[in-house]
Formats: sequence, structure tokens, C-alpha cells
Amino acid sequence: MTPWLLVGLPVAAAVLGVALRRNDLLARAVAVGLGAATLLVAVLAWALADGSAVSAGPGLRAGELAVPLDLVLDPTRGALAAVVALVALAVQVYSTWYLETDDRYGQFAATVSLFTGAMLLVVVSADLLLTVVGWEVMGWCSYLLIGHWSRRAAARRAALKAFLVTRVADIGFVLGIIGLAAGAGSTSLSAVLAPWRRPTACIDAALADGALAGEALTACGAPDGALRATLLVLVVVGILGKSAQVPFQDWLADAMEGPTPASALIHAATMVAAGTVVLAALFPVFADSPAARWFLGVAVAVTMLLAALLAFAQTDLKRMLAWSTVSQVAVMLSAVAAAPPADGADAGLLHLWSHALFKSLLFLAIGWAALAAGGTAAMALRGSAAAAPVLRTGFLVGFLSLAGVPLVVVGGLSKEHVLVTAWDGAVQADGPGVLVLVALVLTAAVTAAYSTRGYLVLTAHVRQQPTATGVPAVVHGVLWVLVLLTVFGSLVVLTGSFAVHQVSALWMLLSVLVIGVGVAVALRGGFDRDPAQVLARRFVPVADAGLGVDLLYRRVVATPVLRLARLVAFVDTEVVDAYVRGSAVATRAAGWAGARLHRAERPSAAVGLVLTGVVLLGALGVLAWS
Amino acid sequence: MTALDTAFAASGVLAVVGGLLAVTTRHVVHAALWLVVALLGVAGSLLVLGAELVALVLVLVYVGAVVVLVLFALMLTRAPIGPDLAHAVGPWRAVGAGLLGLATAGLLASVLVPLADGSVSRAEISTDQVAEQLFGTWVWPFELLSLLLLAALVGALTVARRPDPGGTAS
Amino acid sequence: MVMSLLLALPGAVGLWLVTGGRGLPVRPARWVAAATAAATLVLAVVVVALGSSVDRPWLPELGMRWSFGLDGISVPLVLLTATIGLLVAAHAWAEMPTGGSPATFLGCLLLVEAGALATFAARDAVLFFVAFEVVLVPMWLLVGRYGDDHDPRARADAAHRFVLYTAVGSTTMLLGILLLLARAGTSDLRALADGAGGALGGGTQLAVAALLVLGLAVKVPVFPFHTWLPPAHTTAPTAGSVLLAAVLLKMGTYGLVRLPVATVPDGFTRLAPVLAVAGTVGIVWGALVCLVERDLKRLIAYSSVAHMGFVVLALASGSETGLQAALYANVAHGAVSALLFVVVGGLKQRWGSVDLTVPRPALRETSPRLGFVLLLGLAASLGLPGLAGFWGEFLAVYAAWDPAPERSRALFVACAVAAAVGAALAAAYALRVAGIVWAGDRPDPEVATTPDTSGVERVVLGVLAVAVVGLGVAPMVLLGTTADAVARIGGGP
Amino acid sequence: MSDLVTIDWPVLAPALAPAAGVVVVLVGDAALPRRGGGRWALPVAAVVLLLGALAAAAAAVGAGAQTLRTLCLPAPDGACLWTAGPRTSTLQAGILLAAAAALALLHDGRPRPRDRAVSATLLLAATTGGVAVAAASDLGSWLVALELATVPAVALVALRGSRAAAHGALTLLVTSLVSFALLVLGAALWLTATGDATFSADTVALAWADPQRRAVLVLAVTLLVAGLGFKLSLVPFHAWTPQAYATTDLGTAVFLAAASKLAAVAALLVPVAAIVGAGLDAPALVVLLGVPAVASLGLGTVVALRQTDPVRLLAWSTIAQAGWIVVPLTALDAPALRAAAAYALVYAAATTVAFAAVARTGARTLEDHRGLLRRDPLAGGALGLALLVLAGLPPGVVGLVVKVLALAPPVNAGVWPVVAAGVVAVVVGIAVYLRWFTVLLSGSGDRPAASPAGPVVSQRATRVVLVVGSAGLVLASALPTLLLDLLS
Amino acid sequence: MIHLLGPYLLASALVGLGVAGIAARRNAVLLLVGIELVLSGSLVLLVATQAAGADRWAAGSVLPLFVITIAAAEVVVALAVVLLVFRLRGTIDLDAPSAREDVS
Repeated sequence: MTPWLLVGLPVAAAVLGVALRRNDLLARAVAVGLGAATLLVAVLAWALADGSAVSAGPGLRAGELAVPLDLVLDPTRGALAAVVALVALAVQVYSTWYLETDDRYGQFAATVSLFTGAMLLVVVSADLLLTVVGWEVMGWCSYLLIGHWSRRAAARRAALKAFLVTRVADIGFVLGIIGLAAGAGSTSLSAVLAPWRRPTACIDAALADGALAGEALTACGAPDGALRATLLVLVVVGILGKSAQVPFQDWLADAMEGPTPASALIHAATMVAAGTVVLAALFPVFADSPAARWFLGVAVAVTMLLAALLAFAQTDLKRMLAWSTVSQVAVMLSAVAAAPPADGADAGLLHLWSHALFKSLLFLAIGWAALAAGGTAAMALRGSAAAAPVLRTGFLVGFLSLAGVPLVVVGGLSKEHVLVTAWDGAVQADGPGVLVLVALVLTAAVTAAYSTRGYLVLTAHVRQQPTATGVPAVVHGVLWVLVLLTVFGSLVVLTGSFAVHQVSALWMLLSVLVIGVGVAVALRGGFDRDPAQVLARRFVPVADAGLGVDLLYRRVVATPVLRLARLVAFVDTEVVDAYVRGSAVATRAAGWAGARLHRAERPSAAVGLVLTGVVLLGALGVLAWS
Repeated sequence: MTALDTAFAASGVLAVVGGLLAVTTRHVVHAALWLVVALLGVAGSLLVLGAELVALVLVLVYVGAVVVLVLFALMLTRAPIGPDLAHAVGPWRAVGAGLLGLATAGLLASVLVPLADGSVSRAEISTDQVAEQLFGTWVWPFELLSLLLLAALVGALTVARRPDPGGTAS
Repeated sequence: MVMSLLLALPGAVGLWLVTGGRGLPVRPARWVAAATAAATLVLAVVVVALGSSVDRPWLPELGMRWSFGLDGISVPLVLLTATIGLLVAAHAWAEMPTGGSPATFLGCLLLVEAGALATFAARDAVLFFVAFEVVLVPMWLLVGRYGDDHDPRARADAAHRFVLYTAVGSTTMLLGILLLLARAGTSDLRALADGAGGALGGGTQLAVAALLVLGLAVKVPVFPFHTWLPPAHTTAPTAGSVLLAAVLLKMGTYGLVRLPVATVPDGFTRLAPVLAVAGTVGIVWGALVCLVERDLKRLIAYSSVAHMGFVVLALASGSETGLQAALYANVAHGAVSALLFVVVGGLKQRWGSVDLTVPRPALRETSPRLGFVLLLGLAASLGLPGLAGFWGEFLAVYAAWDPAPERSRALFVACAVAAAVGAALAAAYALRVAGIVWAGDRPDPEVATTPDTSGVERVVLGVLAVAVVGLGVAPMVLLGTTADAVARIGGGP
Repeated sequence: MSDLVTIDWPVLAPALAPAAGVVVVLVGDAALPRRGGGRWALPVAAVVLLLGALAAAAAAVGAGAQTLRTLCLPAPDGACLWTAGPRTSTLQAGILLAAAAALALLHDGRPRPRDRAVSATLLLAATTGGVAVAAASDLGSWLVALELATVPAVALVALRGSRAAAHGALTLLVTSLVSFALLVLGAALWLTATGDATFSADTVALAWADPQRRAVLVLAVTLLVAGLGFKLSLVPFHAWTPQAYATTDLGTAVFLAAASKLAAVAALLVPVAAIVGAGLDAPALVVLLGVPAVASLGLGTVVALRQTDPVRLLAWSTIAQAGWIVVPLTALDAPALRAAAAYALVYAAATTVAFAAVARTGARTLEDHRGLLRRDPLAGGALGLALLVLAGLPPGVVGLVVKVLALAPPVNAGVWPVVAAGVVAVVVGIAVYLRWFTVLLSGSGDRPAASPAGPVVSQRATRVVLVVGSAGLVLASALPTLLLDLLS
Repeated sequence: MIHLLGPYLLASALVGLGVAGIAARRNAVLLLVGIELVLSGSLVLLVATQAAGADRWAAGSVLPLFVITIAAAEVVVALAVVLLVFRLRGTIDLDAPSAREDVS
């Protein structure tokens, strides 16, 4: 029952929120109150979760396909649900202040609630169909949130782009899920996993008996490897889209047009991270398919480095954070791609957990700073951290965590785990471990560099110190809570909710070294200058344009599709319909001809017709008979 | 070839020649007259086939009444005494009509000729028998026929009568 | 008894309104029509609850019986029709088209409803055909007489195209029915379904199936027989569009399930690949046209073509899942398209036209309620989970991916992929409309405001919105209703 | 073998009534030449026709499924020259009723004193022929009755006396003469092939068994179909139809369109029933019936689509509907006969109602009917119903039912070309009738109503025809089985 | 004894001539000539049937009598109509087109 409550509460908050949107006070009460309730339920569920408990769903009668619609709760999912609920609550509380004067606050809060519900559904789903439901609803909510300020053309465009890019990728996701479900005749997660896993023990035994590999596979009823790889690649395509990985990376930076709380929600705990959750759920099958792992590995390796570089060179700090999200999500996914089958994907989930905390902190803080400074560009934000003590602390902790400084903060620890997992994967050499490892190391350096840059810019000394007045205490409180959690959140490892190995000191040393290199590079221009301007002046405009990928999307996808659409519309009216009109015209013409032939009405013609008709009919009859 | 066959052939040729001329001549009155010849030939053929009553009625009604009517009608419609140029048809139409006739004759002959396998003895049916059947078995169509004649006469009279000068024909 | 009353009530009152009561002023006419539609809905619920049926000889020479009754497949459609009937009758308060007497207009609505109810309840193939034809003339009147009064020529053209094109289809279907009747010896649909074409040879089955499918494909409409739909929708008054989309198109798909799928399964199996491809092309085709279409009503009509493509694809897959998906998507499309047409009809009434290139104020700003339902309809139309559109389309793609055993796997998988692409295109066109109409992605508008929805229109939209959400949140209700009847068809010998 | 036939007068009543009417009218006209300008003749004739219809209907209903026979020869032969099953009796009743309707609309003929009596005479005589041919079972009665049904009709058309009518009558005349000649040739060939002067299934089967006589039989049927095709307005024997309809008065047009057509159908069913009874597998005969049917369906509908004169439109629609009547016959089985009869009856009723509406409005073009439904609900409603029945669209359910009945036999027998033509004809036909229907409905009735022609009495008679005819159509639409039961 | 070939050929020839005559004539009265020829061909055929003995109720003789009478009646009506046409239109040309404006 608990998982249903977990999903139901935010959805109820959304419905109530829409109903009460006229009354700001009630809307706030509903959003925050039910958000808090959700968090409470999530924490309780996490605390009480013991092993894996499945809650039976209503079930659908869909012919041959079994659709139980079950939910499941185990400690890992509990932990994830808790952090999702926490971030959501933080965002809700923050929004009450941030969107105080917005005439559409009610809709916004309701959408955030729905978004939270959808993410929680993905987290606790034990049914692939429910996963799709949560997945798609998140996409729709992101459309609404990003386009919230629809009076701005850029926001409208960004919302459209976000939804369309992810939706295109979802073609793969939906097809992959359908294919997996079709193989099992069920959408239940456990039922799907069973037939697609390689019966390793059986195959080993058969091989030991001297059977050929092909025979062993057939005899043990092993799944069709190529089909499985195809389906998993399809699923991964969907995940790449939702998580803004190459080649779908471009929508996320544009999504910064949305209100900052929405960005915090999308980036920190929900949509972009959801892919990791789904892949972790599918990990037992995924781990068996090297092709799919390679596919994911290459994509995330490219993404994490590229996004980190782009982040470094952004003029807009909010966009820098967006690109850092892309990079960090790639890090999470890289753990899934590289993890050896025995290890599991929990390193990625752990990084998701910590990323949720520090990224929400960073976003909420920078939103406040931007409000104080009047813009999100690096120039405008210079020194804006001085507006409040919590901002300075928050930025420090947040960027440290982002850079992955070990042990001090959550981000560092989880990144260590990812590195270790990748190393294990590389050692076992069955998958993209080496590639991922190299990319991780390089990315760590670049991440350290842009984290340093961000901190430097935000805390620079400026003459006119921005001030933040009228910020309610509760917002301060929220940020402080997030700061605390960012510092101490890594203790979650001790709860055992995430199955991760010990991290060796050697790795810590290595990463400190790498981070040090990154920081050092960033500091080359001194403490008072923007490292991006120092190091990558030429690269900045290119990076701001996202390497021109947007143009590529338009040239390669949008324009051809529209051209095709115009062609189809033309063919529809001028060819398909032409037959219809043509038959009408032909009938009229025949009528005209017939009427014309009978116009003179000569009696001799009537007689001639009769005689000719008889002779022809007679001849025809006699011939047909003989 | 029996004598009957010979007689039939003679009257048949007369009928066909008469018919041919009746169809082809350009003089309208000649056409009617040639029709008389053809009908006489047909009557002869019928006689040979043993249907005296039919032959007699044919001559009486067709030659005696119908052709006379036709001649009157030709005169009333001011048909010329010489060739009728007003109603001349073009050569194509004539050829077409000829072909149509040939086709008809051919079609009929092609289905009928296979039926004529050898000579048969002529079945004799006396006029008495015919009369008995006509007024016994066929009395119903006979009465209907009288109604037909009555209606035709009434209709023809009314149709042919000149309209009243003051009639309000619309 | 109740069954007969259910069919007779709207029919009789409709006929009276069209003939004797033509001169009735608008107020009493509206009340009469609404009361009749409401009573019909009550009767429909009673019939569904009690399972009433009627069966007596009608044309014994043809072996044809006056036989009506419901099963799991027809129950949702009957309820949908009765509900939509009430809604369109009520909508007359919001919009009363000119072009003739109000009573005739309402009478035609009721006649269409009666015909559709009879179609869904008929248990005899020939009776089904007769009922199928009943809707033609009233619908023709609705389009040709009460339609868009800007262009009489286009109106007449659309009405004629509707009636003639549909007549081609229904006559072809009649041939199939007659052939079936001649070969199987009965026109009782239940007996035919029980026999499942066992008594017929392969060639006959194929011929019957081809005739039936061809005929019904026009009504559905399946690509490439869809070109009557956009003009009809564009021209029809709101109530007519709603009936057309929510009720008439359903008659086609319902017919496909009842006739070829149930009675000549082997013949249908041989045709299934063709139908699947046609449905898939329809999905992509309709969506692509929607990307560039300027007239919003035409756009929604083309989206109907795309949505019905999913239904057809699911049917063609031949599995039980496919049938379930088809029936679900069918009803879902009824609710969604009704919602959209009420909104768009309302917009057309307010704006005079729904040309997307004309700058207009953003609904989000000027009339948020109207905007909200429009957005809801568009979201449902693009297959957002939690709304009506999703389940049917997801299951349809699933069914195409995993078709019944006799079908070509590769072809159907290709169709599934194309259908999934079509679903993405659906998102593109739905958001295109949302961007332009709802969010205001247009140059500065000249018209300052758009009156928001109120009164009866609001109630109608509310009911439809609840239906759209309800179908999406609780798909198990509808799927459970149809499951047994589907299993009977799917599990035939 | 030479005894007189026995005569059962009540059975003959349907034919005797109009025949007696002829005598009564002629005698009355001779006795009372100046009495009311012959105005009395029409009611008398109408009463006679209705009595005859009553007798025929009683025969159809009362006899159950039995076949009434009379004019039978004594024992060893035992053949009967008059055989009327329920189908035939119903058709006879239809012919008589249609003739009565024609009489009611005979009001815009030449208003000369004697003409009413003459018109009534000719109409009664032609009706007698039609009724008699329906029950004829031998070549003699059949031929004579058929000509009795035709010759007075030619005179009726000519009677109008206008130039155009004269031309129409001339076309009708020459076509009928040629058809008669062909019909006689056909009868002669039939006798040659079967050796029997009756339409009997047994001799047909015997003739069919012999390949040489079979060819003759095929040719005989061709010629008989052609001869009847003229009366039925089948393409290519149709050319007189639009001219005659359009030039004569509406009463005569109704007679030609309804009574005369029913008589032709009844006459056609006589040889076809013999062929069907013989149970032949005869593709040649299917071709003979199918080709004219397809040609009529095609030409009739497409040309009707372009007509602006309502009478000409109805004339071309007659041609198309004649095709529909023949469509079921191409299957050459027993249900086909009933389907053809049912179709013919429904067509005749609908077309009579349509003509009556045209007579009431006096319209010369379709546009004259603009807004008719509002101006004149009776005429508009009846006309609308008739058009829907002809188009086969509900609420004209009976039109749809007979189309279903008509298509069923060829579908069953697999005569697909005819069926395909039927599908096209349904669609184009709907276009034809809806075109007119649209005009009826259209709102702007600001055109002045065309002045109705004829005196008040005729208007009353027209109204009776409209009311009775549309009531019949409504009844048959609600309970089509009533009609079909009469034919079984 | 008589060979049936003769009557059959004669009938075919007469019908063929009659059809050709009907098709070739524009004069309404002369059309009758063709008609009579076709009819006489039919008469020969009917009587031949009787002569061959395949006959019932003397149909071979009775039917010709009927036909001759009907033809006479038709000719009467035909000539009446032809005279009417000649009086009203001044021509009995079968090729003359109708005057449509005269329709009213």
C-alpha cells in the first residue's frame, strides 16, 4: 500500500492544486503540505523497507499480455524516493517565495506535484508499463514547467524542443519496453527479467560437458542475443533522450528558460536522472548484453567530457549548471554501463542520490543569487553570493561536491564509487570499462575546473554588493538543510541501502590529484578573473551555442520532416483525393456525354439502337452458349 | 427435292425478290407495291406449307387492307411519285443497314439451319381444326384481341382527327 | 422491451422533430431533444444493467430478424453514443447553427444517435447494414444544411462527398454481408461468430473479408479512403463534428470487429497485412498532414485518421491484446475527439474561423478554462499516459509487435516501429497547436479577448474532460468490460 | 381436344373489370355524348380499376400461397391459360392501382369534351392488357395481352396533340413497332425451339438439353427480352422514354412509368419463370439479362445526374430502375423472381408519388421545387420520401430492403459484373436523388410557387394519390415484410 | 414430304431484309414495309413449325392469325400517329430531331 500512497499523494496534490489554483494560499498549503506528507511517507517507507516488497496493482485485462501494474519497494528505492520527495519539497517551499508574484503559481505548484508523483512512480514501479507512464508524464510536466513563462517566446520554444527531443528518443524507449515485454508476455519487471537473462549456470555446465556454444545456448533456452541487444539499445536511446546525453543533449541547456525551481527539480532528482533508475531496474538483463553496454558506454563517455567542457565555457552560469547536469548524469549512467554484472548498478544510483542533493542546492542558490543580481549571466552574477551567508556556504559546499572532492561532501564519495566500479569493469574487460574510466578521469579534471570557475565568479569581490531582502526564513532554512545534507549525506552509504564496495585510499588519492589539476588549471588567471575568459575565450561563443547542435537538429530532423509533411499534404489533396474528385468528374462527363447523345431524340436513332442491340445481344448470346 | 420443295422454292424466291425490291427502291409507292409482291410470295409459301387459312388471311388483311392503308398514308403525307429524295439516306447508312440485315439473317440461319435435318412429312391441319382451336382453346386471347382492335380503332380515330380550331391545345 | 424503447425513443422523437415538429421554436425544441437524449441515456444504462434484448422475425424471407442485444463489445459504445447524444443535444444551448429550423437540427442529431445505437446493438448482419445506413441522411443534413455558412458550395460538396463515399463503402459491405449470408446460411451475428467461418471455404472467406473490410474501411476511415473526413469535419457544425468523430467512425471499427474479424477470421487473417500497412500509413500520413495543416478543424480530422490508424493496426494484429487495444482506442478516441471538436467548434464560433495562420490571443491568457481543456485534449491526443489516448495506442503498438501467430512477424514489427514514429509525430502536431493556440506563439493579435467557456458548454466540456481523464486513469474498467467478449471472438475454433 | 376451356369468372375478375370498364365508358359516351364533357368517365374508370385491384389483392391475400388457374383445358391436356400465383396477383393489383393513380393525374391532357372518355377507354384497355399478360401462360395470350397493353399507350401519348407530343409518340410508335416485330420473331423461335405454345418449364428443359434447339432458344429469349426491354425501358431499347415522358401529360407519363412498367415486369417474369423452373445452368441467358441491366444502370444514373427537368430526370431514373429490376433476374433462381417483383412494385409506388408531387406543383425545372418542403409540406414530404425510397436511403427503408433483395441473388450466384454495376448505380443514384432532395430542403423559398395546373377536382385526386402513395411507402418501410409476404 | 431448310432460309432472308429495310428508311410510312417483312418471316417460321408437326393446339396456324390481326391494329394506330405528326410538323422524316423548346 505504501508505494501507492507515495505516488498518490503528489498526484492528489496536483489535482487539488489545479482545483484550488485561484486561491494562492490554499494552493501553497496543498503543495507544501502534501509535499511534506510525501516526504514523510517516503522516509518511513525507506526506514521500514526490508527486502523487496511488491504491492499488487489493479491489473489490466489486455488479452494475452499480462499487465499487473505492481509497485515495489526496497531500501534502494526507498532511499531514492526519499531524496526525490525531499528535493520536491524543497522546490515547493522555495517556489512559494520565488513565484510569489506569479499569476500562475497554482498551476506551477500542481505541475511540480505531478512531476514528483511521476518520478516516484518510476522509482517504485515494478511494471514496465508503469515505468512508461511515469516517464511520459514527466516529459509532459517538463513541457509545462519549462514553458511556464509562456509569454516569452524563448520559453515556448525551449519547452517545445525539450518535449519533442525527448519524445523522439522515446520512440526507442517505448519500442524497447514493448519488445522486452513481448518476450515475456508480461509487463511485470520480474517476469520480463527472467526470460531475457542468460541461464549462465546451465550454459557453463553444458560447455563443460563439451557441447558447442551454439548448442549450449539453444539447449538452455537462452534469449536471442541480437534481439536483446537491439531492444536494450532502443531502451538506451530513450534514456539518452530523457537524460540529455549525446546526441540528444541540446534540449537541457535551453530548458533553463523555465523558472529556476523547475530547473532544480528537473535536474536534481527527476527527469534527467530517471534513466539511471530504469536502467538499474533492468540491470540484470542489461549486464548480459555487451553490445548495449558498449552503446551506452560510448554515448556517456562522449557526453560527460563534452558537457563538462561546454559547462566550463558557458557565459551563463545557469546554463553552466545545466551542462554540468548533463555531464553528471553521464557519470551516473557510466557506472551502469561499466559495472561488472556481479557488482550491480548501485554506484550509479548512489551518485544520483548525492547529485540530487548538491544540484538542487546549487540551483536553488543560484536562482536566489540571480534574482538578487538581476540575471544569470556570469557578468551579472559576479559576487552575488555575498547576498546571504547561506549562499556563500551553499556555493562552496555545492561546488566542492560537484567537483567530487572525496569524503568531505556527498558528490565526492559517490564519484569515487563510480570510479571504482568503472575500474572493476575495466579490469574484467567485458564492456566499456576502460573507455569509461578514461573519460571519468578526464571529466573529473574538467569538472573541478568549472566548479572552481563557478565558485570564483560567484564569490568575486565587487564594489556594489547585492542584497537579498524579503527572503523568508523558510527559504533560508531549506537551503541550510540542503547544505547540511550535502555535507553529511554521504553517510547514506552506512545505511546499506546502496550495495557498493569499499573505496580504496589509492583511488581517493588519485582523484584528489586529478581534481587538483583541474583546480590549478582554472586558477591560472588568478582569483579575480573568470577562468573561461582566460582559458577559452574563443571557445565561449561556440559553447554558448551548444556547438550549433540546435541548427543540426533543425537541418537534419525538423526541416526534412516538414518538407515531407508538405509533400504528403500535397499528395493527399492532389493525388489521393484526386481519384475521388476524378470519379465525380468522370461520372458527370459520362452523364454529359449520355445526355448529349440523346439530345437530338431522332426516332430513327431509337430504332437503330433497338436493332443493333438485338443483333449484338443475339450474337453474344449464341456465342456465349456455344 | 419433292414437288412441294420446288413450289416452296419458287414462291420463296418471289417473296425474297419482292422484299428486296421493296426495301431498296427509292420510289415510295413502288416500295408498297413490291411489298404486295413479296406478301403474295409469302402467302404462296404458306400455302405450300399447308396453312391455307393463314395464307388467305394474309392476302386479305395485308394485301387487301394494310397495303391500301399504307398507300393512302403515303398520299396523305404527300409522297412524291418519283424517287423520294427528301428521305434519301447516305451510302454509309445504306451499307450499315445492309450489314445489319445480313447479320440478322446470318444469325437466324445459323441457328435454324442445323435444325433442318432432312425432309419431314407435312403435318396436315384442317381449317376446321384451326377454327375449333381458335374458338376453343384460344378463346381468351381472341377476346383480348377484339378489345385490342376496339381500342386501336378508338385511339386511331381520336388521334387522326383534326383538332378543333378553338381547341386549347397546350 | 427496454431495448426496443432505447432504439425507438430517439428515433421516434427525432423523426417527429424533423417532420411534424419542424416548426417548433428553439426553446421547446431544445428541451424536447435534451429530455429525449437524457431519457435515452437512462434507458441505455438500464439496458446495460439489465441486459435487455429483443429478437423477433422481421424479414423471414431473408432469414433476417429484428434482433438487438448487447455484449461486452457493444456496451461501451452504446454508453458512449448515449452520452455523446446527450452532450450534443445539450450543446445546442451553446451553439445553434443556422441554415434551417432548430427542431430539424435537433431531430437529425437524435436520428443519428438512434441509428448509431441500432448499429451497435444489432445482432443481425443485414439489420446492422440497415442501421448503418440510417445515419446517412440525417448526417448529410447536418453537414449540408447546418454546416459552415461561409461557403455554400464547399458545404454541399462536403455533404455529398460524405454521403456518397460512405455509400460506396456501405454498399460494398452489403455485398460482403450478402455473400456471407448466402454461403453461411444465416445472418445472425452470434451464430456467425460461433461458426467463425468454419463452414466457408478459404476463397469465400477471403472474398467476404475483402468486401467487408473494403466497405468498412471507408467508414473508419482507413488510408487511402479518408479524404471525405476532413471536409465533412471542417464543414459540419460542432455537434455534427462531434457525432461524426465520436460515434460514426466507431461504427466502422465496430463493424470490423463484428463482421470480418468475428465471422471470417481466416479470410481476415489473409487480409491483415494489407490492413496493417494501411493503418500504419494512416498513422504517419495523418500526423504529417497535421504538421502543416492550416485549418484547425481539418487538422483534428486528420489526427482522427491517424488515431483510427492505431485502431486498425491493432485489429489487424489479430491477437486478443490487439482486439482489446482496438476497442479501447476506439472509445478513447470517441471521448478525445469529442472534446477537441467541442473546443475547436467553440473557437470557430468565437473567432469565425480557425485558421492557424491568423493571429489570435493566446487562450492561456484570455480564456484559461478553454485553454485548459484544449491542452487536455491535445495531451490525450498525443497519447499522454493518464489520459484516454495512451492505453489503446500503447497496446496497439504492443499488439503489432507481437501479432497473432499466422501473421508475418517482420511486417508487423515494421508497422509497430512506424506507429511509434507516428506517435512522436503526434506529439509534434499536438504541441504545434498548443504552441499557437494555447501558448500564443503568434504575432500580435488584433482581437483582444476570447470569451471563456461558460454555461452549458462548460458542463459539456467538463463531462468530456472527466471522461478523458477517467478512461486514462482507470483503463481496467473498460478493458474488463470488453475482455470476455473479446476472448470469445479471439478464442473461437 | 377441341372442347372449350372452362372459365372461372372470379379469378378473371382483375382483367375483366377494366375490360368491362372499356365497354361501360364507350357505351356511356355513345349514349350521353354531351354529359359534362365526359367528366364522368374518369371516376367511373377509377372505380372500375379499384374494384379490379381489390379483386387482385383479395386473390393475393386470400389464396395464400396457392396458384389460381382458370381457362383450363379439359382433362387429358389440363393446361391453363391463366395462372396467377400470389406474386402475379400482387403485380396485377399494382398495375391496377398504378393505372388508377395515372387516371387521377390525367388532368392536363387536351381539355376537349370527348377526350376524357377516350383517354379513359385507352387507359382501361391498356390496363386490361397489363393485367392479362401477368397471368398469361401461353404465347398467344401473352403476345396479344402485351400488345393490348402497348398499342393504347401509344395512342394515349399521341392524344396530347402537341408538336412535341407528336414527336414523342412517333418515337414511341416506331420503337414499339420494331419491338413488336422482334417479339413475334421471338415467339416464333420459342415455338420452333420448344414445340410448345406455352411457357412451360418442362419443354424448356427438353429444348435446352438439345444443343441445336438450345441455340434457337437462346435467340428466342434474346428477342423476347428485347421486346420487353422496350416496354421496360432497358438500354438500348430505352430511347423513347425521356421523349415520351417529357412530352405527354403527367397522367400518361405515370401510366407509362408505373402501370406499364409493372406490366412489362410481369410479362418478363412469365418466360423467365419458365426458364428458372427448368433449372438451367445458363450463362448465355445471364449475359442476355445482365448486359442490358448493366447498361441501364450505368447510362440511366449518369444521365439522370444532369437533368434539370423533373420529368426527364424521372424518365432517366426509370431507365436506371429498370436495370435494377433486371439485376436479380441475372441469378435465374426463384428468389430472384420475387426480388424483381418487389423491386418493381416499390419503384412504381415511389415514382407515382414523385410524379404526383410534380403534378401538384406544376414544376418545369428542379429549381421550381426550391423550398417546397416548407411551402407545401404534403407535396414536399411525399416527394422527399419517394426520392429517398428510390435512392434506397433510410428512412425510405423499403427502398433499401428491395435493393438488398435485388443484390442478394446475383451475389449468391456470383454474377459479379452485375453486382459491381449495382454498387456504382447505388452511389450515383444517391447523388441523383439527393440533388433533387437538396432543392426541396433548401431554405430560401422566396421564389413564387409555380402555379398548379388543372381544375380543383384534379388537385383533390392528386392529393389522394400523394397521401395514399406515401402512406403505402411509409407502411412498407416500417414493415417491409407486409409487401414481401404478398409476393411469396 | 417437305424439307425444312426452305422455310428456315426464307424466314431468315425475310427477317434480314426487313431489318435492313427498317434500318435504311427515313420515311415513317416505309418503316412499315420493313416491319411487315419481319412479321412475314416470323409467320413462315410459325407455320413451318406446324408443318413439321411439333405443334400443340394448332398454334402454328392460330398464332399467325393473331399476329396478322395485331399488326393490322398497329398499322391503323401507326398511320394515325404518322398523319398527326405530318399535320403538326410537316414532315414524317424519322431523322428529324425533336424541338426541345417545344417541350413546354
